[in-house]
This record gives sequence, C-alpha cells and structure tokens, in this order.
Amino acid sequence: MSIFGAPDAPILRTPAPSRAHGDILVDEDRCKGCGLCVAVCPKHVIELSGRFTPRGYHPAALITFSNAQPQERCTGCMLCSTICPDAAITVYRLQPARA
Amino acid sequence: MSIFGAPDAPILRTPAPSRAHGDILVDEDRCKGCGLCVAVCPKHVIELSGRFTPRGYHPAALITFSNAQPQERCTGCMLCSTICPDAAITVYRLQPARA
Amino acid sequence: MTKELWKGNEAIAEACVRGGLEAYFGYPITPQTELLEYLSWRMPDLGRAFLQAESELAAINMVYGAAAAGARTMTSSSSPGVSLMQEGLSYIAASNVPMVMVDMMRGGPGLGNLAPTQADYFQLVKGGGHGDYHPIVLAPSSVQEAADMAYAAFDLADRYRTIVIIAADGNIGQMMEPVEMPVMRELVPRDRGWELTGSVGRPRRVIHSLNLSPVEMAKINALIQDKQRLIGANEVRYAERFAEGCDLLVVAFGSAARIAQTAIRQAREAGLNVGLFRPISLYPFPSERLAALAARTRKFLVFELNAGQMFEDVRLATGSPVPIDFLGRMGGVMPLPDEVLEAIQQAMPAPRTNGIDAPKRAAPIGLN
Amino acid sequence: MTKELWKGNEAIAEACVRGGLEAYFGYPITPQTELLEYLSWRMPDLGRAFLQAESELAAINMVYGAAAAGARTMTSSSSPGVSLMQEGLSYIAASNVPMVMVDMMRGGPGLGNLAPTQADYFQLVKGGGHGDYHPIVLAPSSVQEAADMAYAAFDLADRYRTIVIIAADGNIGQMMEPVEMPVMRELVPRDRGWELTGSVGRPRRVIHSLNLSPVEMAKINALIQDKQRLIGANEVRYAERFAEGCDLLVVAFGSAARIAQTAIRQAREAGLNVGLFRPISLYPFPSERLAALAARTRKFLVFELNAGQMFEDVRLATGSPVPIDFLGRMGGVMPLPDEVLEAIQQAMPAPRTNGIDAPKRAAPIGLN
Amino acid sequence: MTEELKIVYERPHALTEAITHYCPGCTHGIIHRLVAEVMDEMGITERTIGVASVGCSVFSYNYFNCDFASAAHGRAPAMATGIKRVHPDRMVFTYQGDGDLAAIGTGEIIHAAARGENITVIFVNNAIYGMTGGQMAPTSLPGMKTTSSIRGRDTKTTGFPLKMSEMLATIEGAAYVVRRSVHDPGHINRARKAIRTAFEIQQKGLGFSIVEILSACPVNWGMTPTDALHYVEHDMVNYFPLGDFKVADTVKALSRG
Amino acid sequence: MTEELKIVYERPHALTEAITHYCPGCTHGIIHRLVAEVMDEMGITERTIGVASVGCSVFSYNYFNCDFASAAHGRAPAMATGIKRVHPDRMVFTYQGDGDLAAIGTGEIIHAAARGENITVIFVNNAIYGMTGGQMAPTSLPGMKTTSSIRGRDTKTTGFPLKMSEMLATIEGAAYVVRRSVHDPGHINRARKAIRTAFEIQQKGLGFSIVEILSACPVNWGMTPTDALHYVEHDMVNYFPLGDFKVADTVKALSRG
Amino acid sequence: MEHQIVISGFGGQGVLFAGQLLAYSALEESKHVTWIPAYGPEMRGGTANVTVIISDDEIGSPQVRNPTDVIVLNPPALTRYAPLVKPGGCLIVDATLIEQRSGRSDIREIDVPARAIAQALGFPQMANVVAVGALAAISGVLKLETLERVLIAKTAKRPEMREANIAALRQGAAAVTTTQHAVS
Amino acid sequence: MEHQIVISGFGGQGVLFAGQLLAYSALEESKHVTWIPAYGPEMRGGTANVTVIISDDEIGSPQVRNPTDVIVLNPPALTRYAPLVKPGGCLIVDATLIEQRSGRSDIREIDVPARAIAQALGFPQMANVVAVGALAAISGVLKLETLERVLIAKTAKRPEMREANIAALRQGAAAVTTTQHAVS
Ligand SMILES: Cc1ncc(C[n+]2csc(CCOP(=O)(O)OP(=O)(O)O)c2C)c(N)n1
Ligand SMILES: Cc1ncc(C[n+]2csc(CCOP(=O)(O)OP(=O)(O)O)c2C)c(N)n1
Ligand code: SF4
Ligand code: SF4
Ligand code: SF4
Ligand code: SF4
Repeated sequence: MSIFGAPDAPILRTPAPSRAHGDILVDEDRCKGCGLCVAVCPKHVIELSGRFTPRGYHPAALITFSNAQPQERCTGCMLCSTICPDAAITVYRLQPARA
Repeated sequence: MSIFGAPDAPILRTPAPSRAHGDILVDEDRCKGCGLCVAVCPKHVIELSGRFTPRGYHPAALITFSNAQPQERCTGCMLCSTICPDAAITVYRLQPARA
Repeated sequence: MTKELWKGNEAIAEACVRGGLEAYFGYPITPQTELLEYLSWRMPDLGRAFLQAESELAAINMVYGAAAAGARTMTSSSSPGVSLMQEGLSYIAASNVPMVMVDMMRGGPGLGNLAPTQADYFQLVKGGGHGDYHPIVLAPSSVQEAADMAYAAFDLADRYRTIVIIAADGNIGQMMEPVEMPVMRELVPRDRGWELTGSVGRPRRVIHSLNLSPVEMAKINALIQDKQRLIGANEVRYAERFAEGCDLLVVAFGSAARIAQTAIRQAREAGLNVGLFRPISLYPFPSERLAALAARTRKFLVFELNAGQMFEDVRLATGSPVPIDFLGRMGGVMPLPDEVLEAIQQAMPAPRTNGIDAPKRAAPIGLN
Repeated sequence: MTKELWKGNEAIAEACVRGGLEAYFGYPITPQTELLEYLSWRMPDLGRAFLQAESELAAINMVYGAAAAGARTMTSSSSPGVSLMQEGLSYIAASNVPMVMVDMMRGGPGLGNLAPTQADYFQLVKGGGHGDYHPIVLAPSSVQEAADMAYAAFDLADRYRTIVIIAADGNIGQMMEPVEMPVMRELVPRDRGWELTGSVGRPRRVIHSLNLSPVEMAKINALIQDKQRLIGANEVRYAERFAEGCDLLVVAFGSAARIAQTAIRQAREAGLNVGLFRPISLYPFPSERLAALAARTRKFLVFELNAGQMFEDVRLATGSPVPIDFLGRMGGVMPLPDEVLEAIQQAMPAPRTNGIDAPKRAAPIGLN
Repeated sequence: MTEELKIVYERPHALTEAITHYCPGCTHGIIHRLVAEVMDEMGITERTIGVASVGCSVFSYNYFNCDFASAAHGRAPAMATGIKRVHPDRMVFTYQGDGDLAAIGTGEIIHAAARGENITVIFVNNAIYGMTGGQMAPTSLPGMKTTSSIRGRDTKTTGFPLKMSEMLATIEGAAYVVRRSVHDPGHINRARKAIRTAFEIQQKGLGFSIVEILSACPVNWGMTPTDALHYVEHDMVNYFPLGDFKVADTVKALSRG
Repeated sequence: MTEELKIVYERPHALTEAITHYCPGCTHGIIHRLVAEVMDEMGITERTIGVASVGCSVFSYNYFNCDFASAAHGRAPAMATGIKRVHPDRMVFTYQGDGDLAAIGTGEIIHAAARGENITVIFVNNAIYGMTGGQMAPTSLPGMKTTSSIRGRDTKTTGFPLKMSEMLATIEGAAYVVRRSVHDPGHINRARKAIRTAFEIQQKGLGFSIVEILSACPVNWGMTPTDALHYVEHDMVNYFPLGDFKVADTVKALSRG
Repeated sequence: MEHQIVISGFGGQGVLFAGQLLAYSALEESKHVTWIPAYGPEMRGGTANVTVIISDDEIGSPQVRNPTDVIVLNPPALTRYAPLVKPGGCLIVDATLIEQRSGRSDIREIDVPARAIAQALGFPQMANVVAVGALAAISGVLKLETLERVLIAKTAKRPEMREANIAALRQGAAAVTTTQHAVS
Repeated sequence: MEHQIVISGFGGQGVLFAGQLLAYSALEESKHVTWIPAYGPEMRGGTANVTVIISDDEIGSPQVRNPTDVIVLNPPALTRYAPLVKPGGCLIVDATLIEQRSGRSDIREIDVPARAIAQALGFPQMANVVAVGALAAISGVLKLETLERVLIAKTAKRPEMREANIAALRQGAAAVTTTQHAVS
C-alpha cells in the first residue's frame, strides 16, 4: 500500500464512542494536520494520527487512553475548534438530555 | 487709448526718489495687482494705481503724499515683499553708506 | 419635442441620466470635467449615486463594483485618466459586467494638452488593457449624436454585458448644439440572474475574473470572443455621404468627420467627386461596408486627429485593392476645413488637367 | 565562454545587470517575480539601486524618475501590472527618456491566471497608453535569446531614447536552458545632454511631457514619429526556417514559435513543405520581409497564444495576396506540437491526395 | 438525569462546503471562520456581499456562503464602495491581505475611511506577500527574511513597517479601527467580538469599520504552524500592538462597544 | 554719517525670470518664493532637482532655476524616489497640491514616507482642485462650495477632509512633518523656516520631510485675494491646525530644529 | 446660407455670452447652429474666443479658417481676425477700445463705439450686446426681435438690466445704419 | 536523437531536482537541453512535474504530448502519463509506491523499487535519484559517470550524503539490468 494514504481509508464522520465529558469529531476531508489543535488542547488529548487523509495529511484525532483518568479526558472546552483554521472540528459535550 | 493698458506704459524699474526710511520697487511686469501688499503694509503707503500693466493689472505703487509725516512713510519693513506672491517687490532701506 | 442648446459634456451627462444611469464615479480631468460637475448635482437630486473618487483607478473599480451590483453605471475621463483605468477595464471585460465610459480624448502622449485629438483610438479599440477583449467603441460627431449614443449606451452594455465607450474629444465636449433630449426613462428594478444583490431566496452568486485553470480561462475567452462576433454582426454603425460612386472616399470619424464634411462640400462645389464615410462604431469596425466600397472606389483618404490609427483598420478592411492616402494632425492641432480640402485636392486620383475631365469613376477593381 | 543553465527570469535579470542596469523598480507578480527576487540581492551586492515599490504604478514612475536622472533603469511585471503602468509608459514615451520593461504575459483578461499567453500583443505593440507612440517590443523564444535581448536592450533604449519592452511569458520565464551569459559591462558615467543631474556648471534642464500649445505638442509627436521611422528602418528583427519556397509559412513569435518549430519538423518529416517565420521585433514589425514572402508563398498560418492579434499585423504586412489561416489558443492553454501539426496539416494549401503530389510551389502571386 | 453528547461547536453555516486551498496552519482559515460565525450569529449571510482581494485569500469567494465579488489587487475598498452605494441596505465587507491593503491599495483604503464609507474591512496582516511566494510587504518586520529581502528587511533602504491601524485612526470618517490577533483561543475570541462590532456598526450605518488581524503565514515564514503563532504572539504583537485605535463616540454608544 | 538706499529684499536668484501663470493673489507664488529663498540661503540651487506635480503648479518647472522633472498626477514622490536613488547626493524635492498628494497620490506619498525616502515634499493645501476649475478635493472643508459640490461639501456622502500631516506623522520613516500657513508675513516666515529645516534634514540624510502649507485659491474660492487669506487664517487653520506633527529625535538634534 | 461668426476679446468682456445670445436666437429661428469656444492654451485668462455657425443646412466643421462675420472687442483680436474675414464678410470693431483698422477693402468693416454706448447706458460690460446688435443689423443673420426675446429670457435674473440690455442691442443695430456709409 | 523526459510525482519527492540533475548532466555532455516545470494551477502543493528535453539538435517545444521517457513517482502520475509515453519509449515506475502498471506492451516499462532502495540507503528522499539512475541505464540518454559527477557537484553542501547519492544512482541503474528481462 502506498504510504501516501489510501483513498479508501475510513473517514471519521461520527463521534467515536466515548464516556468523556466532551468529544470531538474531526472532518478528515478538511483536516490538514497543522497540529494547532494538538498544541492548544489543555488536556493534551489530541494527537496527529499516523494515518493519511485523502489529501495526504496526518489528521488530528482524540487520543484513546486505556483506563483514562478524568483529567485526561476531553472536556468539550472548544479550544481546539476555536483555533482550527479549517473548521474541521465539531465539539460535543455531555449535557442533560431534553425530555 | 484703450483702458486695457497701453503696451507702451512706462514700467518702473528704479526706485522713485524718496526721502523715506525705506522704499520699494514694484516690477510691473510681474505685479498682478492682487493687493496683498496693500493690505499688509503697516504704514498704509501702498495702493493699487489706476494704471494698467502690460498684462492688464493695476499695479501696486507707493503712495506719494505731499508733506508726508514720518509715520506715513515706508520703513522698508519688508512685509509687502514677504507677502507678494509674484516676487515683484524689491525693498530698499536707508542705511549707513560704506566708505 | 423641442430642441435645446446643450454643451456636449452636459448633453451626454443628461442623456445618461435619462438613459437610466444609476451610479456615477469619476475624477476631474479636462476636457470632461463638466460632465462630472453636471452629474455632481443632477444625480443626488434624483436620489441616485454620484461619487467623485480619489482617482481614476478608484473610479473604475467603483464602477466595477456598481456594475457587479447590477446598476447602470459609468465613468468619464480623458486620455491619461483612461490609461489608469486599463487594468480595471480588463477586469470588467473578463467579468462580463456592463458599463459605460466616456473618453474625451486630449493631446498626448504624457500630460500632453487639453486640445482635441483622436490619438487614443488604438488604446480604446484594440485594447489598452491586458488580454483579448474589445469594448464597443462609439464615436459621435455631433452633440445630438453624443446624447443619443449616451442614452442608448446602457441598453447596449446590458444587452451584451460589455463595456461601451463613447470616444469623443474636447470639440464635442465643449461645443453647444441644438439637441432633442431623449425622454427620461424610468428606473425599473431588474434581476438578470447574475448581479450581486444579496442571496435572499436564491443561490449565492460570485463575480470574478480569476480562473487558474487555462481550460476554464479559455472558456471565458471563448465566451468573450462569441460575444464579440455577435456584436460584430449586430452593432456596426456608420454614416455615408456621396460614398457610392465617388472618386475619392474620405474616411473620418468623430470631430474629424465634421471638418471633413465641410471640406467635402467645398470640394464638391469645386467639382471634385468626393464622398465621406464615417465609422460611427469604431469597434465593431464597419469593415464589410468599407470593403464593398473599396471594390468600386478609386482611392481612399483617411483623415484622423492622430498619426494614423484607424488607418490600420481601414487597410485591414479593404486589403490592397484601393490605394489609401492618409492625412493626420497630432498634438491637438485642429485642422480647419481648408487644410482637409487641400489634402483632398492632392489625393484626387485623377485631377482635372488641361480642362479635360478625368473619368469620374474608375473601373471597379475586384477583390482578389 | 562556457554555458550555464539558467532559468529565464534569472537569466534576464543577470543579463540586465551585465548590460549596465543601474536602478530597478518593480512589484511582485507571477510569473515574473523571480526576476525581482534575483535583483533584490544582486543589485545591492553591486551597490546599485533596487527597490520593491508599493505598486506597479509607483514602480513605473520611479523608473521614469531614474530614467530622467540618466540611469539605465527598468521594471518588470506581468499583464495586470503592465496595464497599471500604461499612464507612466505614455509619460515616458512623451518625455523621450530610455527605459526597459520586461512583461511576462499571463492569462487574461482580468486576474486571469498565471499560464503563458501572448494576449497582450495589442497592448504592448499598438500602445496601451494614450497617445501616438510605440515602444520597441522584442519577443525572445529561448532563454539565451532573452538574455541577449536583455543585455542589448539598454543600448537600444539609449540609442533612440525609447522604451524597450521584452515580451515573453511564463514558459520562457520558468524554463531552464543553457546560456552563454554576456560579459559584465562596466558602468561609465555619461552625460548625454539631457539628463537631470543637478545643474552644476551648466544650464538647468527640464524633463516634462506637458505642452499646452498644440503646435508644440505636434512637434513632440513629430519627433516621436521620426524616431519610430528610424527604428522601423534599423531595428527590424526576425528569424526564418525553410521560409523561402515553402508551401505553407507558419508565422509565430516567442514561445509559440518554439512549439511551431517542433510541429514543423514533424510536418517536414511527413513530407509537408512548411516553413517558419518568427518575428523577433514585434515593433517594428518585419512587414517588408513578410510582404516579400507573401508574394511567393501559397499560404500563411499565423499561430499565437491569443485570439489573433499579431494576425492583424501579418495581414497588414501582406495585403491580400496570400490567404492566411489562424490558429490561436487562449487563457493560457499551451498547445502541444501535435495540435499545431494538425493545424498545419489542415492548412496545407494542396495536401497530397491519391498519392499524387500537389505542386510544391504555387505560381507567385504579384502584389498589386 | 440522563445525559447525552450535544454539539457545542460546529462549522458555521456561512462557510461553504469547499475545502480551502490554504496551507496547513494558515490562520486565514481561522479568520474566515470568525467572519462566518459572526454572519451566522447576526443572521446576515443572505444580505451580505463580500469583496475578495488579490492575495492568498483571493478564493475566499469560494468559501463564504454569500454573494461575492473579486476585486483587482488593492481595489477592494473601491469595489465595495461601488456595491454599497448601489445597495446601501446590504452588508458589504472586504477581506484583504497586507500587500493588498497596505501596499498597492493604500489610496483606496484611506479614502474609503475618509469618506466614512459604511463598509467593513477585514484586514489580514501576515507581514508578507503570501500568494506570490513570500516577498517583503510594507508590513514585514525589520530584519525579516523574505524572498525579496533574503538578508532581512533593511530599514535603511526600505523603511519601517507601516502601521495601518494607527494611520487610519487619524481619519475622522473612520468609526472603528482596531487591531486583533488570532495566535491563541483567547485572542481569537476577542477578534471575533471585534468583527461582530464592526458588522454591527455597518448595520447601524455608523460608518467605516476595519479590524486588522495579525495572522500567520507558516509556509513563507518557514515555520511550523505552532512556531508561526508564537512569532505572531511575540514578534508581531510587539511591533503591531493590539488595541482599539479609534472607536467613534457613536460606536461607544452601542451596548457591546 | 551718509546714508544710502540699500536693497534689503530682492527677488531670489533661484527663481527664473519667467512670469508665473498663477492668478493674482494665488499663494502658490509665495510658496515658490520661499522655496527659492531657502535654495539661495543654502546655496543648493545647482545641486537640486525638483519634481513638479499636476495641478496649478505644474509649470513650476518653468519657475525654479534648477533641474526639474514633471511627474504624472500624484506620482511625484515616486518619480522623486527614482531620481534620489540614482543621485543620493542631490537635493530632491517635490512640489504638490492637495488633489495631487491627498487624492490620487495618497499611496505614493505614504510609501515615500514609510521608506523614509530622503526627499523633501512641499505640500500646498488649498482645499480645492485649482487647475481643473475648482472641484472638491479630499481636503475641502465641510460645507465648502465647489464646482463638484455646488451645495457645499456633504460630509454624509463624501466624508471629512483628510488631515495628511496628522496621518503621515504616524509613520516611523517620516523625520519631519509640519503644517504651516502663508496667510500673513509672520506665518510666511515660519513657513520658510520649516522649509529650510526640511531641506537641511535631507542634506544631512535624516529621511523624509514634508511641509504642508495652507494656501489660498482666491479664484476658485470666489474671493478677493485678501478675503482668501482671511479664509485661510480662520476657516482653514481651524480645521487644519498648524504645528509640528512629527519631529524625529535626529532632527531635534539639529541646531535649528 | 451659412454664417460663420467669430467673436473675440479679453476674458470678462462677455465673449462667450455674446456667442450664446446668437446661438439661442438661431435655435429660436429653427436654424442649425454650433457654438464652440476657443479651446486649449487660451482657456486660462487672456483672450476669449467663440465661433458660432448659423446655417439653414447641417453644419460641418464648427470652426473655420475664414469666418463670414467677426466681432472684435480688443486690439489683439483685430490683429488676429481682421485678415481672416472672408471677402465680402463683416467685421464689427469696438471702436471705443480699438484704434487700428483692418485696412481691408474687400470686407464690410463697421466701427461701433460699443463700449461707449454701453457705458452711456450705465453698463460698460454690455459692449458685447451692442456689438451683437450691430452684427445682426449688418449681416442679417438673425432677426433683431429674436435676439431681443432671447436676451430678455437669458437675463431674466437681472430685471434691472432689462431695459439697458434691449437698448444696447438696438443702439448697436442703429449704429450700423449710421456708420455704414462710411465704410462700405 | 531527442529524449523527451517527463518526471512526475508529489511535491517533496524531488521531482524538480531530478530534472535538474538530468539537465545539468546534459549540459556537461554539451547537449541541447530544456528544463521546464509544470506551470500554472499545479504550482501550489499537490503534483509536481517537470519536462526535460535532451537533444543533439536545437530544441523546439520544451513540452510535448508524448514524451519518450517518463518517470512516475506516485499513482496519479502513472495514471496520467503512462498512456502518453511514445511507443517504444521508457516508463520508470517507482514500484515501492505504485501498485498499478500501465498495461502497455508497446513501451519499455521498468519497475524500480526506488523508494525501497533509497530507504535502504538511509535516505528515502533519494528515490528520485534512484529513478534517474534507472532511466539513464535503460534509455542511454546520458552517461552514468556524467550524472555521478553532476550529482556530487550539486549536492556538495551535504557531503554526508555523497556516498548514498552515488549508491542510489548506481543501484537505480543496476535495478534496470536485473528487471529488464521481466518487461521487455
Ligand atoms: C496588479 C497586480 N499586481 C501584482 C499582483 C500579484 N500579486 C498577487 S497576490 C499579491 C500579494 C498578496 O499579498 P497579501 O495581500 O499580503 O496577501 P497574502 O497572500 O499574504 O494573504 C501580489 C503582489 C497582481 N495579481 N496584480
Ligand atoms: C491622471 C490624471 N487625472 C486627472 C488629471 C486632471 N488634473 C489636473 S490638475 C488636477 C487637480 C489639481 O489639484 P491640486 O493638486 O489640489 O492642485 P492645485 O491646482 O489646486 O494647485 C487634476 C485632477 C490629470 N492631469 N491626470
Ligand atoms: S487544527 Fe484543524 S486542521 Fe489543524 S490538525 Fe487540528 S483538526 Fe486538523
Ligand atoms: S503683492 Fe505683489 S503682485 Fe500683489 S499687488 Fe503687491 S506687488 Fe503686485
Ligand atoms: S502562503 Fe501563507 S498566507 Fe498563503 S495560504 Fe499559505 S500560509 Fe496562508
Ligand atoms: S486657480 Fe487657484 S491655485 Fe490655481 S493659480 Fe489660480 S488661485 Fe492659484
């Protein structure tokens, strides 16, 4: 397989199942792997994955810890989406469900 | 004679004989009769003459008073030459002659 | 309808207003300033947009904006100012938005002088801006014609989404003549499907001239070429006087044609069989008609207030069948009819000598 | 002398330096920016003036100043930027000061694209600025030729006190080819009697383009016309290949001529008697030579990267004796040699049919 | 109480689906987003006409979900003026780089301000000519290495960076002249607020508003995106101080001033 | 002691013999004289190259006794830059009207200042386009009647007069930015001193200097020359305050600063 | 019939207005007419010129080398235009201001003390109107009544000058009839 | 003889440099040569292309539709250029990165595991040099010694890579000889 990213690589379009306070969804069509979200995440839970996007970038992704401590979890603080130059991040937060 | 100034009208090029502290010479080729020197003269001794210059303007000239009082005389203060837009005025002042 | 006396500049201005001008942007320059001055009060009085821009560069780009916004819009200037507008004109041509420009040509090159010339023919007709495009260029030779053109210019610009230039000079701009002013047209809100008005209730629109892909840009160019062919087919305008069957055909436009007209009258009174051909549309150039005339005329005399610019278009139109003389005056020197008459006399293909008339009409020379 | 590989833009820049360039003013625009970038360090290294201006408008007027001050000076740009320089160029032409401009033409009109075109032929050759003037316009078709032209341009500009334009495109600007760089010329202080240097020990001088009197302005114009006639007599440049006695003469300049050259080689290999005529000076245009060739060639094919601009000059040069086909590509689409070959095949006046050779050479058609 | 994951931030609707051509980490993207967020907040997208300039943001007409024009280099304020005079009830904004606004377009921006033209200008100052490959801009910092100043900007021959906001603030017709930055989320939020204020000023007809935003060009600065933001935070902010340079009294009267 | 009449003021040698085409009472003439006096005082006429602009002063190249170039409308600072870069040892000055400098030439003057271009600019602000017959200038006072604002300048659609000196003073490269007037002999003398300082700054290589001078255009203002000077004194000075807007430290160090 | 009229004088003598008076009157009489001021270097100050062509047919050039009718209001105008008048044409000279004469015998040269007449009416600046009256009388280019009507309309803003204006026109016309013998 | 060489890949794969290596070597061998990068929309990011023409005669068009020799360094390049290779021409495919093949039987298609070879040398970015070595070996356009000399000169600033560079070139050439049977 080419290291330049297989065109058939799965693109994350729904939030990964998570029990964190928050979650993010990175649109890998848009993400250019600039790393600004990584640098700005106060919980250090974003990394650039080894995968390639269709455009040849390493996309950002939430780090999946095993037995993650709460402070290591995404809080849905929106700092990453605030700095993302490609409006590639949707942010979710665990909130009371409406009736 | 035409009122638009005879081309042969005499042009003053030497200071008129005067016993004032100062004197001015108006180059009538240049004077456009704007009257700024008249307005600015602190001794009120400049007027626009009834004559026409070759270009059809009424030139400025020192008023010749009979029995002029000293305060009515040109002092050579250079205010008129300072304001003349056409650099038409040469100013003279009575000064000690060199040996 | 009664006639009134109008100065050229003001007649054009008023005719533009009546033709539906909604937004004017310009910058003072002699000899067109009266046009701007007239509109400076006339437009606000009607609640329409008038703005004296900070420069011709700004003016043409304001026009670009107003045209993109769908308004009937124009600017006016004179030679150096028009040079400054070339980039803007090229953008406008590439974007296919309609606009009108009045150019009161003056003496050039450089700062030159304010006197009437036709030295910007090439700039206007061949394209002073970069890229392949040609505005429609109309050259009035009377104040009435200038007013009529100005009135019609907006329709023309709209129809083809093109630039229409009225090219005249200080002679037309400063002259007063009786004019029957066209009636005031009502402004009707229009949506022709391309203008930028905000996308309420419709898909958004973009007006731009950038196409990084050569293939896409080639398509834009092809569209412009198609449009120009259409314009060439529909919008050729010219006027003639004694053009059929004359020995010498004088070709002149704008104010030069006026001078030629007087000279030709004098020449005909003197028995010379001279005609006048006056291109009214400089672009599209009346090449076909000229070619037809060239085939049965013994000689042409092109007369321009420049060093010989339309001359090239006349030569292109006619090919080589007819010999063509040229009379030009540069720098704003306005020849009087007698000088043109003299040139006519010299150019006459077969002057009467020894009291014997040369044949009035040469055998037709075929186009090969 | 050894050859080195040079990119077109940098080769021109270095050749200008060696040709005596003393002051450069320009503004970035693709595809000429490398020229500016190269000079941005090369000129200061030699203690010469380099300035990146705030705009093309400023740049051309800085050049005007430097030229008036007597320096060998230049600017470079590409289509939209050149449109912005038209007023300045007109002033410079009117003032008879020498300067050099490099125009790396790109896709237009408008913002267009960065791809190579020849769509600004009219703008450069006929005069994009107001008034009657023509710069010398040279079109290189290799990097070596571009460098040689750049080197010689300053002499040429000086000799006639005129504008010299090197008109190329991104193809030439971006291409690397082996170049024998001309030797560095020493800068010698000169006083040619007109430059502004301060009036120490001589009467003061003025450089201006304003002449309110039409008669005076007409004299300036006459001077420019005289100069242009002289240039027309002395500075015509062209290159030919199989032009004498061919059935079809392809006329192309600059990078189009390169493409044509390959196509012609292929065509000749296929037995077609095709030649190439390459105008090197677009102004003055090699009309005489073309007219001579037209008299004994059966057909012309004009090939340009535009909608047909030089085409008009070819038609003007030849009159009607020879039929002229046109192949154009717009918007920066670079045709490959095989497309030109196809056009050649189609244009061939008498293609071989049924194995019988059509006569290789038509009976000469006289100019009438 | 049951909980569920709810969206707290999503891509603004005023952006189109197009993927931008900007380099990774280019803060043009952030600024686009901010403008789009404000358009969403104010519900003005359909009544807005944007004017793109020539620079890396030339394609912004592909990225905003509103009508758009693309101006000649430097002339966006003139083009916007033409549009606004025809449609005074529409929101008209320009989006310009520093080469566009502070070099070739100096005259147009100053006179738009002088006229008190009721438009909004988003001025993206990245101290360099991005699109043409990194030449010196009038805003390049002293000593900054660019492709046309390879040994660093020499103030002796090229002078000092132009402070456009400080200059425009001297103009009576300018209602709102501020400088912001997007080097971290806090500053990004402040930039958004300023953009919001600027658009509100236009909506209320109070005159010319401009938000200068310090922006990174990692590619032409030769830095990683993160380093580029540090450069903005330290070097650029140092030369181009953030702040409100002109807030007209009429603007102060706005609640959110 | 015998006394005799001695010349205490005569026409400066740096003026040619030509009779100007200026209207009677036009203060362009005064300003020409001041520049010429300074050239005489400093003995620099033969080493000076002037650049005329397009406006009523276009013919200034006929009136000064030094080498002269005539620039395109608004471009005098660019042309002067070209000359100065070729002849750094010459004194180069431009002479520009307000239409020329503050309208079409805005970009060129600002960037000459920004580069700290070592030239001197004489900026004659008469609040109107004189040469073309009295149209509104960017400097026309609010309510001022001109041929393109016959009911008076409407600040709603045309904004407020541009204060060029205040604006240029924000530019780092500008060494000397002052506004003077010539409405009476006292102010005329102050204007001359400023011109002198400006030329000295250039001589010492300290950078860009500009002297803005409020000037009268009696003809297009429709006033007598004397009334026009009153208008300058009261109305113009009121809007365009006189003063030193920027005097660089290097300049202050000059004895006559 | 085509009248090619040139009026020339100093700026301020009402040259352009005189031309307009003729032009508007021609329009009133449904004639073809062009009015064109001297253009170019002469614009600022100095001499003012206007050419008015009045014709029954379409007009070609709005300027001609040899006008059929000329009014000169100052000496330079006489010097310049007197030699150009078409043989058989008219030359109206304001004799108050101009001492020289054309010396031509092939034209009808009329001395009218225009400025003196105007001065006597209390408005020296009406010399132009006097001259127009004279021209109309001698050349017959336009009816005096038409000129009067137009003059009244065009000067409606200054009703106090109405009588004087009409008088100026008439006295100009009258001056011709009295001086005509002397020259023709 | 005219070699029309196209090299195509992603930006960052050293496409332009590979072209320059060929061009400078051609100059060394006193041949005519042109080097021209893909120009226009492809400039920013994405694909990089260069055309190098090496000839004994003067060169016409610096670009051709059907190159005689092509090096493709990524899949899109193969898709685009494989069909264009002139019959009888060469196609060098970096088999490490490209799985597809041209499917043409009228050209000489050479699989070279260029990136793998380069990686083995410690410098994956040298795949371009490997491919050039292969091209030289199969097409004979230039002598390997010339290429080596130029390569050394052009990379003089990084002496630590000198050996690897030469090895890359040679192994590229060698790869041809070993794989050649498989395809031709
Ligand atoms: C008249 C003209 N001159 C020059 C150019 C080339 N050009 C395109 S973008 C640009 C500069 C862009 O820089 P900036 O405005 O700072 O925007 P950035 O790319 O940095 O976002 C230039 C000079 C052009 N397109 N048109
Ligand atoms: C490109 C261009 N645009 C317009 C003009 C016309 N023009 C000549 S002078 C002038 C304005 C002069 O005004 P200002 O600079 O204030 O000088 P002033 O005449 O008042 O002294 C204008 C608009 C021109 N010559 N060139
Ligand atoms: S900030 Fe956006 S573009 Fe950059 S890595 Fe994160 S998600 Fe991707
Ligand atoms: S100030 Fe000068 S020009 Fe004016 S009236 Fe006095 S002398 Fe004459
Ligand atoms: S070049 Fe700079 S400004 Fe342009 S897109 Fe890339 S990072 Fe952004
Ligand atoms: S028009 Fe005004 S500025 Fe010009 S010369 Fe006359 S008074 Fe002076």
